[in-house]
Amino acid sequence: MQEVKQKAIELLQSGKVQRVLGWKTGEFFYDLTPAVFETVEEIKKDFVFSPFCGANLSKYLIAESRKEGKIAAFLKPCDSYSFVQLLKEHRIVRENVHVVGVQCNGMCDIEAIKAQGVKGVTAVRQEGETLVCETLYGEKSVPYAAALSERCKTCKSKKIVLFDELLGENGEDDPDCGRFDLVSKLEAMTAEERFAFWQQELSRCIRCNACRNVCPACSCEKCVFDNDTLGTANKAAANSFEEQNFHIIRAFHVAGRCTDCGECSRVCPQHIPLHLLNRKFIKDTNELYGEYQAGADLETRPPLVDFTQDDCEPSVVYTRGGNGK
Amino acid sequence: MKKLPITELDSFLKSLNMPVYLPSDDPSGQAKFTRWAEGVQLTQQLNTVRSAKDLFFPQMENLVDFKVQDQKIEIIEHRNVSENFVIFGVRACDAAAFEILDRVFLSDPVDGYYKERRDHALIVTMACSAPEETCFCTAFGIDAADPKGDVTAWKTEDSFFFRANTGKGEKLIAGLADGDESAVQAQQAQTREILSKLPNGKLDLTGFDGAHMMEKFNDSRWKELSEACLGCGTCTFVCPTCQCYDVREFNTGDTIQRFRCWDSCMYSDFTKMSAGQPRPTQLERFRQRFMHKLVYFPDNNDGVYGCVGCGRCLQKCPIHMNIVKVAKTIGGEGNG
Amino acid sequence: MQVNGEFKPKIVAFCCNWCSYAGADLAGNNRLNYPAEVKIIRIPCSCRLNPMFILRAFQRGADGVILCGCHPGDCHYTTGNYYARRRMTLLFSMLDYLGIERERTRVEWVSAAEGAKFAATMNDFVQTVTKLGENRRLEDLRCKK
Amino acid sequence: MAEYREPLIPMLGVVTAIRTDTPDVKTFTVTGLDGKKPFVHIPGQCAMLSIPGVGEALFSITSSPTKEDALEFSIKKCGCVTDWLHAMEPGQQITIRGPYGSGFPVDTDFRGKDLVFVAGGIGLAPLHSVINYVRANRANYGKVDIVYGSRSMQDLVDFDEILNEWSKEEGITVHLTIDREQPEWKGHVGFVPNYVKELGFDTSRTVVMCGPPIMIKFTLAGLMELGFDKSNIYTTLEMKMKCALGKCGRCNIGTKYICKDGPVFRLDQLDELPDEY
Repeated sequence: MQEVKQKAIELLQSGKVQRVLGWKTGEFFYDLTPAVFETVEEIKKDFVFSPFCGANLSKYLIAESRKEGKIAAFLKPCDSYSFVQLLKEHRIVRENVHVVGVQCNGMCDIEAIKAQGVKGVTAVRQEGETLVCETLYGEKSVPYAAALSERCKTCKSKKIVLFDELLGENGEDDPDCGRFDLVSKLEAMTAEERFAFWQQELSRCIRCNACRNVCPACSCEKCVFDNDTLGTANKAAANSFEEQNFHIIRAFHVAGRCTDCGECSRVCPQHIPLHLLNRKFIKDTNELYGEYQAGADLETRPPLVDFTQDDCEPSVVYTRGGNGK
Repeated sequence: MKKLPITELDSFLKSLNMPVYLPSDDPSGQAKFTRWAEGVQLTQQLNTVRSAKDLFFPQMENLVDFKVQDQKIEIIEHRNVSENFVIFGVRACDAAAFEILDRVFLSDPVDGYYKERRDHALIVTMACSAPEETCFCTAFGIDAADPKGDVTAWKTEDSFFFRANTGKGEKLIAGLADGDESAVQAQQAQTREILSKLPNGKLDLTGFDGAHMMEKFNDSRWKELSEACLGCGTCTFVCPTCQCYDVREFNTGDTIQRFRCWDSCMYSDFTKMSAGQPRPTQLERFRQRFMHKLVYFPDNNDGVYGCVGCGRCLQKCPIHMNIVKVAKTIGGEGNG
Repeated sequence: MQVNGEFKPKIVAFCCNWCSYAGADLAGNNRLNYPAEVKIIRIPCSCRLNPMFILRAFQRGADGVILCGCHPGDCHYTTGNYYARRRMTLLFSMLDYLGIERERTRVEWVSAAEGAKFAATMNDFVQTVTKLGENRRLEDLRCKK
Repeated sequence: MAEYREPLIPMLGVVTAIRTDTPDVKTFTVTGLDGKKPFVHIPGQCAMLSIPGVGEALFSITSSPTKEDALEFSIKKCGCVTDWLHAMEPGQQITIRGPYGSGFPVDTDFRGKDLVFVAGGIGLAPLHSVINYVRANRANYGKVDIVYGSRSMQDLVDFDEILNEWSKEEGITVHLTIDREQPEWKGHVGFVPNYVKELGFDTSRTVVMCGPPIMIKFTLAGLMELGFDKSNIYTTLEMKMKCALGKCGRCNIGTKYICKDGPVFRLDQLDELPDEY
């Protein structure tokens, strides 16, 4: 962890970059904020890299890479997929970014720790496979695996797909991560059960737009849901239709471009498993149009801007998966 | 002081003979204010994800309908007259937030939709016994061990204790048996011990007042504070005191429904006009939210801050930027 | 919509300008019957169909939505319907995933010469949707009278 | 005391007459359904007009309170609601609520003063109300000078009234200007800020100003140069509004709400507010 901070200082000192994009300390050990550092002093004082650096930094590079000077960005495997996807869409000025790949052992989530019944956590330390939490009510221990954020429990890849330099070792894809298990489980349910499941989940939506605004794939200058002139603007979900409408379209608009970084679910204040919508599209495209991982490279055509003459017909839906009826 | 065994809560709530809303866990395990019915359990969690403001100021409500035909317009008012209802288990912070909302909605001109619900509500607050590290209600002089409301409740191992604070509250718990206060006092002492140790409990807000408005407004550090802000509305929507709203219309094909819904000053379209945008970047929008809570609101409201220290934004902000960080960065030396 | 106690579905048919719309015309010219519940909306190409159009149709009271376009390979714009085919497959699959009856949505390729196919398709689709009954899972109550 | 009305629920009004002033400004006469004036206002106050299904927007009331039978609104076509208003025919019902805002201090601070009105383009709308109020109560005020400029002669709002009524009244001097030369225009040519400086008013006078932000900015600089005191200069602000009741939050600037505490502000008051308008 110290190595990352050292690298940040070194890059700035050597003049290789003018700014560094990383994570900044907060009030607690877990509330780290993405930040741009411009001086070594700032980095020494506030830069951190810890198991609580969940935030994906790639999206910030859309704006940052358009500014003057070069910026160093520390990208975890997930972030690197988003970065490549954004490059592919010509949203990032590549020359202005110096990518430092950092390996990740799975990021922790304070809400996962709290879900274990630990209250008032003020500090943690890792002891082997255990997180020891200092709390207002004494010390409590949580297995590291239980503290992992939901998406990290089914990590698709530890591979950093693009970097200018690498800290630590690069990892590999994990095709057996089981990230589609829950999707399959839902597909196997009856339509009634699925409907009930999603009603229950989506009805919690408060339309805060956090999922949209954090998503590296949602990089439109103006979102269709903010567009008053089109009549598609939608500020509060009045009923279940509008909840469904927003989430179907949100997921559809990133279909074929979503790298499955899981930020949408991480930021949802209501813990709606939004990644299950995105993963459904990923699973479908994989099954129907061949394996495709968004952000894995700069060349492959994304499934929704591609076709073959013998693609399946939409009627395939009537007979696919689940018992449906 | 009245006492009620925990096991008899259901029969007590039933005996009230009016709708009761209490924080209960939904199937996803999160607490939210739910209308009580047989089988709805009071949550064990400290607080709800959404605040209790929903019950007075719902995320969305219809104001009035219109029917338009040629040059004629018909106005259809359909005011629901509220019946009396009870909000059970409101925490001290949320209860304090009602007073802040009152200053907005009940000041002239009075908002009738809000007032109607407010007038018909009976608030039973619930003292905290296990605050989280994100709590900082003490910074605003709120005593989580002894909240306000029509009735104050304490929950111990096996019993609820109730104290009426108003005539309305008196009536509500009149039928209960008397109980001994010592258990409550013991719990309060324990809670206050924890409250005194809250990491942000002594947040220093000196200097956040009308006199320092321009100084705070022009502070150069708003840039670094706001740079990571996503411009989402999470902080606003989970906040118990945020009250900005939008008035919009929906055409059902038959009538035009004019409704109001929560809005967020963090959104780019909040102040956007055909003539221009007075807050063009996220910096201005971000600054507005915190300046409003910490400077503008207290200056207009006898020094009462637009924050109650519930800690929801500390827990929920996707990038973990929050009012505590703002106050410590822009604010007084007392924050070390 | 209930008419005399009998359920009559509202069907929105998005038809591509170059093939299916002409196909519908041909069905009319040939005096082929298809139910009056089908409301046709002409679009320049099946590829123009934004998924939001489909959802909006359901919101506004449609019980079924069907998209008709040129046969794959015959698109007036060469490739439009190939893209539409992928998009609709994914969208329909998503609707199914959310528990919305999968038979409420359909894509059918109808050329300008296939007036009979148009009428038959619509008859069949109306029948299917009638069996499903009213759209309850993707409805906006505000728009129901 | 009138019957309690929910402040967010409007009442119905009828547009009884529409006058085309310039290519993009029309003046609408609005009465209640009973044919009477919907409410009494102070010059400078505003009202929320709406067409259900199109939207609601805040407009300043152009007519003087001394006009007994109706309210008038001079409205420039520039957005959704205004486009719709411009397209409609007399007899159309609309919804109206108000009056909102503080208005000009016509019966306090303005009394006995020599006044200078400075307006640009559609900025004449709120001042029109004050000017006619002053004319109706002529004895209460001193000298009046009106500096009004627009892009062209065709863009001068209320041109007939200015020529035939205001200019002919004793004690009122009207100074018109247009931005660019026009063959049929015999008057002054040039921008308002420069014209104000050229005219060089006495600094003891009270200035009331409304117009595009850029005009206000440069006119102010000119007035400061002439030695005017900020407490003698009034202007109006504009922000997006939804409720006009000081609750919905979007017109909040510093400790003020434009809809409630404004839209009229004295310059020294504005100096104490963050520059976010």
